[in-house]
Amino acid sequence: MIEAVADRLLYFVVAVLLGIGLYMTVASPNLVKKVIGVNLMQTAVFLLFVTLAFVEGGSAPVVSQEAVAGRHASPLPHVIVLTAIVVGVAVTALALVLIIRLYVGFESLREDVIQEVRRND
Amino acid sequence: MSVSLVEVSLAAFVILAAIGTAIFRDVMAAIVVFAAYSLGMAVLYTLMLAPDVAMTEAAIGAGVTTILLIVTIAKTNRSSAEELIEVIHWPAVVVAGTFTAVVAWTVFEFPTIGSDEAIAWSNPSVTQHYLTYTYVETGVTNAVTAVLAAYRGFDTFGEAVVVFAVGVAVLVVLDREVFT
Amino acid sequence: MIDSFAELAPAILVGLPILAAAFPLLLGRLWTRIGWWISLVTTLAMTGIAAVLAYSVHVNDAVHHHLGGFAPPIGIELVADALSVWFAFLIAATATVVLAYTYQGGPRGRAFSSVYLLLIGGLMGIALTGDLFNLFVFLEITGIAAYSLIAARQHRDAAYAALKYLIIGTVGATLYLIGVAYLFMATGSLNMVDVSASLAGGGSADIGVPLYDEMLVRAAFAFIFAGLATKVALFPVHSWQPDAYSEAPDAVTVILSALVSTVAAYALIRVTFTVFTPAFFEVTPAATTAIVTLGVVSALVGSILAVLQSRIKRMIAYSSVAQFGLVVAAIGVATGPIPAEFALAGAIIHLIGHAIMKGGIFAAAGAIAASTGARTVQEYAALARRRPGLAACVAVLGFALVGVPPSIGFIGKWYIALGAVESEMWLVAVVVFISTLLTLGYVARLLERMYFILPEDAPSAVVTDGGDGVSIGMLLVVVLAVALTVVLGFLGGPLFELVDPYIQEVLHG
Amino acid sequence: MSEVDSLRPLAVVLISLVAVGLIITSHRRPNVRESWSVLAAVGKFAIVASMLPGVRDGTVYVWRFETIVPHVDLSLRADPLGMLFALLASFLWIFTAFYATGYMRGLDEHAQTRFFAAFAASLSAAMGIAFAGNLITIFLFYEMLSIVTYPLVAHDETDEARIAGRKYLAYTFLGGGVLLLAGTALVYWLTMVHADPSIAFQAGGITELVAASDADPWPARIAFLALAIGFGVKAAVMPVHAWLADAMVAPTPVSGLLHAVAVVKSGAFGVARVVLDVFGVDLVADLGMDVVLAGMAATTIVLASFIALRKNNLKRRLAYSTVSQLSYIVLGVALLNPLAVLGGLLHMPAHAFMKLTLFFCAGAIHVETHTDDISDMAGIGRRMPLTMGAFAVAAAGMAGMPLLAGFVSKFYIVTGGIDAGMAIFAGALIVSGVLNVAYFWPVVYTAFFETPERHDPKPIVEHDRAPFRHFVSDGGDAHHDGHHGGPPPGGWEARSPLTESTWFMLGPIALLVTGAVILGILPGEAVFLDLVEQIVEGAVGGVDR
Repeated sequence: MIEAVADRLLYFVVAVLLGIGLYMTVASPNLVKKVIGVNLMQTAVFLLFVTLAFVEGGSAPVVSQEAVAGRHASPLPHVIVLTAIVVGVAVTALALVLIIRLYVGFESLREDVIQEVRRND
Repeated sequence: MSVSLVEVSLAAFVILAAIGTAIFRDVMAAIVVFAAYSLGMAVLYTLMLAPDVAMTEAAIGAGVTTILLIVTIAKTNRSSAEELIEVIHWPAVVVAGTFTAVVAWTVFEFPTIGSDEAIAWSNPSVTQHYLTYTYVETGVTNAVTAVLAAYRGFDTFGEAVVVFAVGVAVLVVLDREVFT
Repeated sequence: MIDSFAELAPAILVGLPILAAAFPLLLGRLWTRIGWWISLVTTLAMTGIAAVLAYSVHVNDAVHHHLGGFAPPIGIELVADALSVWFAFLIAATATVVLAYTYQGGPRGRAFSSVYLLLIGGLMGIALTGDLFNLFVFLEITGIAAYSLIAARQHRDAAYAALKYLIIGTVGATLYLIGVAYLFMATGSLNMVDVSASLAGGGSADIGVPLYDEMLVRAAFAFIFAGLATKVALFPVHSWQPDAYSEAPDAVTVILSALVSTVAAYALIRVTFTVFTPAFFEVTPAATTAIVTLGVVSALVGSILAVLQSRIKRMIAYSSVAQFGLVVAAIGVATGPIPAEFALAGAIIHLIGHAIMKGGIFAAAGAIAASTGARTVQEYAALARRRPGLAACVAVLGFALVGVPPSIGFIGKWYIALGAVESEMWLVAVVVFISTLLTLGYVARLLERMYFILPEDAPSAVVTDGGDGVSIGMLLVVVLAVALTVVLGFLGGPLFELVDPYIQEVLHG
Repeated sequence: MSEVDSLRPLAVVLISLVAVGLIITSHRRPNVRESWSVLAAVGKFAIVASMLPGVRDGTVYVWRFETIVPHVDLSLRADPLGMLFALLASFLWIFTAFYATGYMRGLDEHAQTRFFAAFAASLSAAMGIAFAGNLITIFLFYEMLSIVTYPLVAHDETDEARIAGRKYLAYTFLGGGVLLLAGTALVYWLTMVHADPSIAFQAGGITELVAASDADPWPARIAFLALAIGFGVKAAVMPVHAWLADAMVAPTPVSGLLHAVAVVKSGAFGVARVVLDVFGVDLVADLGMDVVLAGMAATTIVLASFIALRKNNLKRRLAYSTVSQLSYIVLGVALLNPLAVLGGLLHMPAHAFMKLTLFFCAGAIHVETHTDDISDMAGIGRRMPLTMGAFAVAAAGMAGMPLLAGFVSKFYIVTGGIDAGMAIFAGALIVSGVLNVAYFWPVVYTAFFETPERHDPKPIVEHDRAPFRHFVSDGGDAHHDGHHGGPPPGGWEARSPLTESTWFMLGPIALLVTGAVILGILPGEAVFLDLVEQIVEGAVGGVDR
């Protein structure tokens, strides 16, 4: 059991980070913190990809000039993560612009306050 | 694989930082802790043989995202911090805890980290193809660059579109026009 | 000639709107309305190309376009087969038609045109891509465009709806990505066809034994399903949809309701049948049960919530939750132990039909709001006297939604019901029939208001003068939707023939 | 039997749809508008009648359209059974078109254009039901009928009318949208097991269905029940009858044509289609469903007759009479015996003529005197001699008096029931006959042999309880006049048959009651008996009289 966990430690870290991110997204009253929560979830998935690309005793995926297989981490998950990081920050930027507009409209960043105002409309 | 002390301490660090982000009531504090978290992740990525990812995470995750967050706080307000810690929302803890438990449960079925028998690594037509033929086919030694720019250039095109889309989207959201 | 063109067509369909999206901004200085014209030319061209491609695929065979010349699983491919071409055509055609609505009805800015084209490009990418991660990228492009289009209405509630959608949508996309990671771990590949073959024991992974009973694969399906379900707006992750649909500008609601969730549901069909295949569900019957249950619950709860709404756009939005519930239930039925061709046909046809009907109803609601200011069920009182034509259109579309023949709504429902009977999933059959009554509940409530309230009982707060807010383009969209809804209602047989090749392929190999 | 491709069945359906368009466009000129109704009615009847000789010779006129779902095309077939219903409904529409004009103008009703348009559209739907060649097509028109008759039921736009409309829609969609569709899907699925699915009507039943139900009878039973009850909703078979009485808030021509002829008959007709042309009498008997259906029908016949006794509002009493009489048709068909089926089908025209007469009389009374309740009608025979005379004749026919239309059909049902060894169900008819007398006689008696002064307020069976009475008896079009109707002070004036009302209304009444008499005295001369014999011949086997 302990060995099974030790052999997959970072995967468990991923599981925990996903949970924390989800908690923030669901429970944080502050919209900015909700967005951070979403980011947390995303970085957890990045870690998942990076970890599964890893190979014991290997090196970064810089390959030799011959057509010979070397022992390198898989480049494909890295590419996925690179793309996803950029996508993630882009979405975050849009979310923050929306938050600024919401602040102008509702004068609050707390979801409960905003919902209260909307109910009273 | 034997777990190194560095790895364990980094794992502990990112988890603690994540918890800190979640529970600090002061948004500014949460942002700062989140930036530290991102840096921790970047180091972890390096450990996992992903320097490209680590650099990007440091620049974008810890850098750009933090700046964006701070600008947002500057434009809005920094939630008052009479209490240090957020009230814990227990139902959400149960939901998130269940989610974590389910994911953790599946983790036992994962191949061990770094195993060269894991199909994600050993698939002859995908990962092994990239590792073997990248230079021959593309003339680039950095396999990540090759996959990014050549083999899966379409994803990268999509990534560029995402950035462009957000730019235009912000114009729409703020009802602005450019070049007028 | 057509063949060589068809080889390129998928790439053009995805690339064209995205490249065109740059021009409204660049050429904006020349002419204020240039964005609209660029959109029109682009979407018209896309519709034509999609039509040619659909014809070619129908006559010849599926087209696989390898981007950059790298064959999968090394590279990414676009796939135009008997399923995806119809959705590509639906996207292009709907995008063209909705432009007619925006000409007068707005929103109009140049940035709007750009985002509109990006939305279409994103949807097109989802429809045509044959790669699991690439699907994620296009989901995000679509998402970003959709979020900002909702917030194009400069009202604080619209920004709130957009942010809510953004957060739920991003979490959904993240869940999807986790599923992709699991599949990658199981097969080492991202190409849909290759992953599918690998799961069966062959493919590039070539493990030799099927992987269907692996925990990794099952969890992968659960995550992908959960992720796409949020995009489809299935209960209980539907909560963004009523806000998004009701707060968005009217024209945006039309395109959102017609395409965005529709294409997400298409992605669900694609992943379920092309990637996981019925063989997976044979080994994992619990997955079938889960899909069917969620679909059924969504159909019932959505209908009930729709009955309770007082604002028109919210009511129709909840109706979408219910209709997508039916579609998902049908997808579930089709994965069941008894191969149910009709259920899959029902899911696809109802998806397309729902796009037409819902788009039409939202367009009608927008036109009514523009001309009379009426936005609640209350304010629709005696509408038949003030706007007889629009009221009649709403009536036809409403009854079509209930499933009254001849209408595309009936055809979709008939296939779903028949599929449920065919696979002997009696619960689904019962729910399909019960949902008829529930749908009637909210449709009839609206129609009664419109037709059987005497003018003196009608609230006076409504603007009754003028009709200047309605443009020919708006009416055109509504009338076209009504005409299509009815005409397609006579063509259930031919429609079935169109999607039959795909169904045969995925259900019978 | 030969099939001939023909556009005539389609023309029958379309002609009144075209009229709908014309009616709406000429909404500003009432005379033009009403003449479209009449023209369409006459035209429709002419086309139907033109097919009659061919159909009598065994020709089936068929029109086919695109495949709506695999193996099922949209098709209209003018076969004998369809002709029976089409002939009846199109013939009676002519009278109703005139009557409705007189009625609506007499009351100066609102939304007349909508009324006439919906009316014409419902005739289209009824024709579609008559000629539908398969279950999907009949479903299509059945739903269409529900929708276009809804505006007629809710015509008054009062709360009561709206509630009645809602109830009507809910019931008919339960029947159409849910049960019919479910039954159709089941039949499609059952026949799919052995061959290509087939849901087209076949005289004697769909052959593939027999093989399918041999394997497992339960799906077939459920399909039968779903279809029978689905159509039974419109035929107001208990326990799904409740909408009919409420729908009587509609203007009388609606109650007359639609709720005594087109709508409810379409339900009874549908049941006949299901028994004769979908399952076939043999299969129904094998499945044991004949007893179930006959039991429901017999129960309805008796219970509805009892309820009718308690109704003081004339239209409501007529409505429950309709509920009861419709089940005669269902019962006749359910007994599966050739004679009983003959009687049941023959009761379609018989009941139509008589009930339409009765409703038209009730409407004429309403228009002329604003009287709706039987207790207010003492001596009204003096005021409206022709109307009440016709009423008395038709009522006698309803009760099964010899020499009138109702007698012939009931006779066959009872004989057939005894032949089939189900005398107990035939017994229900006898009981109902007595009850018919009990609820119609007081009306006639009150009208002719009482005066307002010498009126015995106590009927044979007590009316509804007082607190409910006002609401319950408020059917009809009571809101148009401030007062509740009833005799003017000093009693009804005496009028001659020539001046009692407008000939728009009296003409149809006189002609219809004559028709009812002809059907009774000379059943062989009216075309219906021959047609019904032909149907029974094809679907059940020879009639041995």
